Amino acid sequence: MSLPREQLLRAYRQMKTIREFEERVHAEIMNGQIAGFTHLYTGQEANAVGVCEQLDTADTIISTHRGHGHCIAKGADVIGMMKELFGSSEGLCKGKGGSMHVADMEKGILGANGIVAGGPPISVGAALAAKIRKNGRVAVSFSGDGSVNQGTCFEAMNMAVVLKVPAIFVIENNYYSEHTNISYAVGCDDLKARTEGFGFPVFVANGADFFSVYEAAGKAIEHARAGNGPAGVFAETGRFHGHFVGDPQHYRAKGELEDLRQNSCCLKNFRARMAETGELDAAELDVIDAEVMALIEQSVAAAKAAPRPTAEQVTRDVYINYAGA
Amino acid sequence: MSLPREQLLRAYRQMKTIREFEERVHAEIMNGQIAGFTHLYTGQEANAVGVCEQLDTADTIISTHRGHGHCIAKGADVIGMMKELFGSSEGLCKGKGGSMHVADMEKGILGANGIVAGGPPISVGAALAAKIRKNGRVAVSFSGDGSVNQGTCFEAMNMAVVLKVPAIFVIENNYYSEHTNISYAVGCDDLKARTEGFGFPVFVANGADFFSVYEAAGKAIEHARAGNGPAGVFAETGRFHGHFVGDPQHYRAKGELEDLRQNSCCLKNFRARMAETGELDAAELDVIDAEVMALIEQSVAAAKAAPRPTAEQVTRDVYINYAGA
Amino acid sequence: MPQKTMRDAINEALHQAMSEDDSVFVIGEDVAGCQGSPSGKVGEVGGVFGVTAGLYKAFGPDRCIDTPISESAIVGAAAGAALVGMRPVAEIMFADFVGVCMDQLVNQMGKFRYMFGGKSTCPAVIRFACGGGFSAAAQHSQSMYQVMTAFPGLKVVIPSNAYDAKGLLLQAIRDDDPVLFFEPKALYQAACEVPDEMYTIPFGQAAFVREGDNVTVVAFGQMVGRAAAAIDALEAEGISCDLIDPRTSSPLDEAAILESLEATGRLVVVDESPPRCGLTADIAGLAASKGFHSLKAPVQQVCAPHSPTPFSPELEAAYLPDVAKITAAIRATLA
Amino acid sequence: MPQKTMRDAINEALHQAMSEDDSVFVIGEDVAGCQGSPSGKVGEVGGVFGVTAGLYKAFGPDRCIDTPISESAIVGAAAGAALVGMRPVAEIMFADFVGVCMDQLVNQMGKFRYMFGGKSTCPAVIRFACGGGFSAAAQHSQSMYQVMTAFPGLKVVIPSNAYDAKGLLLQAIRDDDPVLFFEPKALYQAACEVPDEMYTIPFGQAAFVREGDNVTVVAFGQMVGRAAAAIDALEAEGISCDLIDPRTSSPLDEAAILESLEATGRLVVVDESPPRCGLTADIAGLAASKGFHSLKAPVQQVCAPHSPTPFSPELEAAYLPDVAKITAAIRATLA
Ligand SMILES: Cc1ncc(C[n+]2csc(CCOP(=O)(O)OP(=O)(O)O)c2C)c(N)n1
Ligand SMILES: Cc1ncc(C[n+]2csc(CCOP(=O)(O)OP(=O)(O)O)c2C)c(N)n1
Ligand SMILES: [Mg+2]
Ligand SMILES: [Mg+2]
Repeated sequence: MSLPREQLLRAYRQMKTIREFEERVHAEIMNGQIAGFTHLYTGQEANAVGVCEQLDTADTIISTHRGHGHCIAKGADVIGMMKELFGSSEGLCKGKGGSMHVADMEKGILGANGIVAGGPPISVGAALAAKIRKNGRVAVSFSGDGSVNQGTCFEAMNMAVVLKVPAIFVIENNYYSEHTNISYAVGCDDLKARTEGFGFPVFVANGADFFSVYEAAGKAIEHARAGNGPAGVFAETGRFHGHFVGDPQHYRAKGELEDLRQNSCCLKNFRARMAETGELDAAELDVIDAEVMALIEQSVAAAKAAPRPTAEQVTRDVYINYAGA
Repeated sequence: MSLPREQLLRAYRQMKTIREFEERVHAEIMNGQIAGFTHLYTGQEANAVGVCEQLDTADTIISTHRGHGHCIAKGADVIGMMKELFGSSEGLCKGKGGSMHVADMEKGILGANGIVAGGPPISVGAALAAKIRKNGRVAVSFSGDGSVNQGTCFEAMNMAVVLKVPAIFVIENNYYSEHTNISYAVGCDDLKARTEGFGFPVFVANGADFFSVYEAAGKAIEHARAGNGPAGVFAETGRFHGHFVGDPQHYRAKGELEDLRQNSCCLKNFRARMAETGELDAAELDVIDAEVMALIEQSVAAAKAAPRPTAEQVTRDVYINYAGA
Repeated sequence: MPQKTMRDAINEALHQAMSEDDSVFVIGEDVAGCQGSPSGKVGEVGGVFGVTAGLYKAFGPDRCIDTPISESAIVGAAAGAALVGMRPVAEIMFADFVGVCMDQLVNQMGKFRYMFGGKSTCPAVIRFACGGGFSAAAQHSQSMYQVMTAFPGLKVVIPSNAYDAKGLLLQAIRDDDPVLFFEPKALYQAACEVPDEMYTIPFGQAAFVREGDNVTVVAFGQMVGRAAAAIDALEAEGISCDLIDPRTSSPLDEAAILESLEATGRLVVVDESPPRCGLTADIAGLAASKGFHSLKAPVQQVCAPHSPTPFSPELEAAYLPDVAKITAAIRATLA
Repeated sequence: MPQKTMRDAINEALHQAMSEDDSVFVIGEDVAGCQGSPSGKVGEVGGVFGVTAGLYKAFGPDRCIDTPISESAIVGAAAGAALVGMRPVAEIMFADFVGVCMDQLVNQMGKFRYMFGGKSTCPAVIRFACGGGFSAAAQHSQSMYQVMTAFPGLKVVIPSNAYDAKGLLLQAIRDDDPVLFFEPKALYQAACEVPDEMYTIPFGQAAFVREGDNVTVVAFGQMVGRAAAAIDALEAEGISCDLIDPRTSSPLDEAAILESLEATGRLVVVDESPPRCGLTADIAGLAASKGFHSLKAPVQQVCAPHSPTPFSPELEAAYLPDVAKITAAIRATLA
């Protein structure tokens, strides 16, 4: 499969942006600059980008607690996101959401979500709206290997088939739910088959390879857009950090992380393929790297300089305030 | 398969008892003698009896809103049950539970349940206790073709596999959940396969044939007792009444009910087989019929004569009463 | 003016809202009915309480949508559709079933607007049949609206009559916040005058069902009628009461209650839910904090005891507040 | 006496209860940790807050059980095991997640005893980490105990210090009713003197954290410490307060509150949950109904506003009740 230059450049830029955003967020958390619970997407970038590169702005996604990558891939403003993580009133959610609730309705981002498997039922609703409106949109929900065991995820999958809506269930198997391996938490031997048992096709991808995800997601999106009901993408991937920042990662095998960073890096893989096919040359990608680093630097500077929210904002964005109770 | 005379007689008596219990309850509801929401099991008797005949008292079952049959099959006192349905303080639950909450811990009956798929997670807990205690018990949960779409049911199935507990999931497919056909509510084409996808064997049965259910349930129980984890029974069956008493049953095909009562009656089928094999002769079964009719008659008489609960009982069986609030 | 039952008034509101605005649709279990059934009579049911009758025939399969028994997916579907501009009205058969879709209600739908910095709207309505009176026992008789009132971001509506039900539902459908609409199932058959045309009743505006001088009585849903009966009977003794039906437990019309209390100095609060962290305590607390200087006597809370709902008709009758208990409470505030 | 954090006190209680009674086991997400992982270090985690540390190594896989992310199945498993005689202690990581297991908590576990005519016991304990203070935002900061207090059949415990946490948890495990045990996560590191031996604290018995004459302050969980700080600072001005920590929101020690109120005539209630149908309103309502004749001033409710919990540290600080707000409320009751 080969893509137009512009798209290749854009895909790489998106993955690199997510990578550097997350690495910088990690550093800023270590510096005590970012509060709250933050889950980093480093290592899984190709999944978000491979899917979202094929979505229109009007298509929707809904994400998880590990949402930065999905949001950036779907077009969220990086500076607005960084401001949000820093808790500024200029953040995407005015500092009220934070890492687990980054959202942007204009970009079709129905939000990161702090509740495991909170998203799939909502995505079915967005897909139902598309079906009723006959506007050709699709609704993508991202799930992890752990969230697929939550009742709401199963309900959403069956409901999507029953209502024959253009919902796409992307399952990113990074092998762990917090400290538990998928081999324990998913009782059956074949999660893809268990998922297909609900009555829709699931396309498998290598989550470390942008092109593999792009291809699988393409099939799923085509299936859904064509009015054939839901479809799934099942990608094997790995996260390069702990579940949360500070996770001792007792569950890792010796050398597991090094191996992941070495052999399952979507950026390395992308560059290797470009070198091989000659579609892009390294210099072009180096330029993107530099631009991305500058953007991230700029976003952090902006976030640090951004105004802080004030007390009276606490009771805004809600329909009533029972003051003086 | 052939069973000892005693067991054959008992199985027939149990099915007949359920049948007549339900038919009489139907009549008493029509007479306005029984209040509340009542769901009748008529037509599905072979399922409950085929399973429960192979359970010990210490094994547990948990039932559904359509629970009378399961409770009787597991050994609930028919008179205590009738008193409960009539709302007497001498009922199995002192008149506090009613049809949807008949229970008897001593008999291993963890209760009928008014919440669709409320039971399976609880049954996993009873099975977990059996595994921890290593006492060889199994825990059976009954589900309908509609309840299998509830998230709690999926969670319970996966959890049972993960914990490898002796939980048995009996799915009675009577083709309808209230007014909706399984062909609509279950998105996939093969519910048995979807269920097996969770990682345990499911044995198929004809729910109108006691022997078929007995055989399938036997395999499931053996599998679970042997420490191989959960197993399932999938039975095709039919209810002879509406979802609830008074249901206009718009969803039925013309002649569907007549056909069910004619060709899917477990009592008829049982008698036919006995006539064929000569294991029991009709006269013996007629005697049982008469005894059952007498028992049901007695239970209704007792229920009508039984004491009514009094106001002060409202605040009993709960740990505190914030009186005079 | 024509008499209509609460069931018919709600049904009419749904028909009118769906005709007016094609972004409105209904979704739930058997809201159409007979899907996939051999009879082919799809749409014959219209909900187990008949509230959505005729909508399938009038608006077709895309706007009257049956679902599997998956309440989390039903509420989620409504929430998601609303986030992208639809105005879904979902039916959850019994209020007790909030238990199986609580997260979608309180952590998702109810929090979007705030979590997302006020940049989203979620104009979804979730309808529930609530309350006691049917010997439906512990899992089919709860109010639940008092529990949902605790969650910021959700508006909570409890109509006590057919007229209010129509106007409040039309308001709920046009509202840009998620609204939980609790229909006391004991009142579906209760009729009153209901105009044929569309009208809305604003949220946070209590109704004065009775006006009087001696005692302020606040009651919700099914209890409003019982409170009115108690009050009317006391008229003969020269006891007159304000009867306030808040209609929406949140937003709550605190001003109406406090103004009445200022005039009467005596407060009785009636609700069919248990006492703890419920609406009788909530409004008694309002009086203690914001109406203290008006209070001349202890606030009387008339509610269910701290136990689940019993099945037996005698027990349920003793469990629910009735005219006698309300009457006694009114007398007690005057003692 | 040795100083222990609340985390260690709870952990110690679990070790002791499990040693004493082999029907006690723990179950939840990562309560052991590393199940199925290539490192083979099963048991290394002991819960995301470390509260169940060491239990896997001490009691093995049958009594320290990791689960998939399936809260309904976790609570159901505890409920079912308890119905057949075990004494499970389940961990639900964050109290906010009651949303995904609400039915099993309130319609199942909480109602068995009553629905079954008092013929069953369900001695299960469900532990939750609750409350704000971590910039964890709207879905990871809720109290939820006020909501659960509304459901008859469930006992609700909220320890405010390590000593109480140990004694209350041991009581919860021995209790034959289902108990919801809410651990303010902001207090896990807070230490105080905790005896090594086993002891229990009875439910429904409030603690008098401070004793005084002028004002009765009732506070829950994380707010007890803040209330104590406010009260101690006011001592200098000659203002002395009773500080009552109910420890269990249900059963509630009404007598302790009413007796103190009789002496002081002034009441401040502090909780970190929003105002509607919460514990500040509940106890203000108690005062209005059962303590009216003692009341000399409006009851002050110090609680969060009616909005979800915001993320930004500044916003959360303004959202939660603090010493300044509590101090102002105490002064206000004396004004
Ligand atoms: C309902 C619920 N239960 C538990 C949690 C705590 N939690 C947050 S992330 C997580 C693991 C999710 O694993 P997975 O779905 O594989 O996603 P990943 O973290 O690997 O991206 C858990 C248990 C939660 N947020 N919500
Ligand atoms: C959580 C929940 N949702 C909906 C209902 C209402 N309800 C009661 S029985 C039923 C249909 C169940 O169908 P099935 O599982 O096939 O059992 P059957 O009635 O056929 O025995 C429904 C929707 C309920 N009791 N609980
Ligand atoms: Mg994972
Ligand atoms: Mg069925």
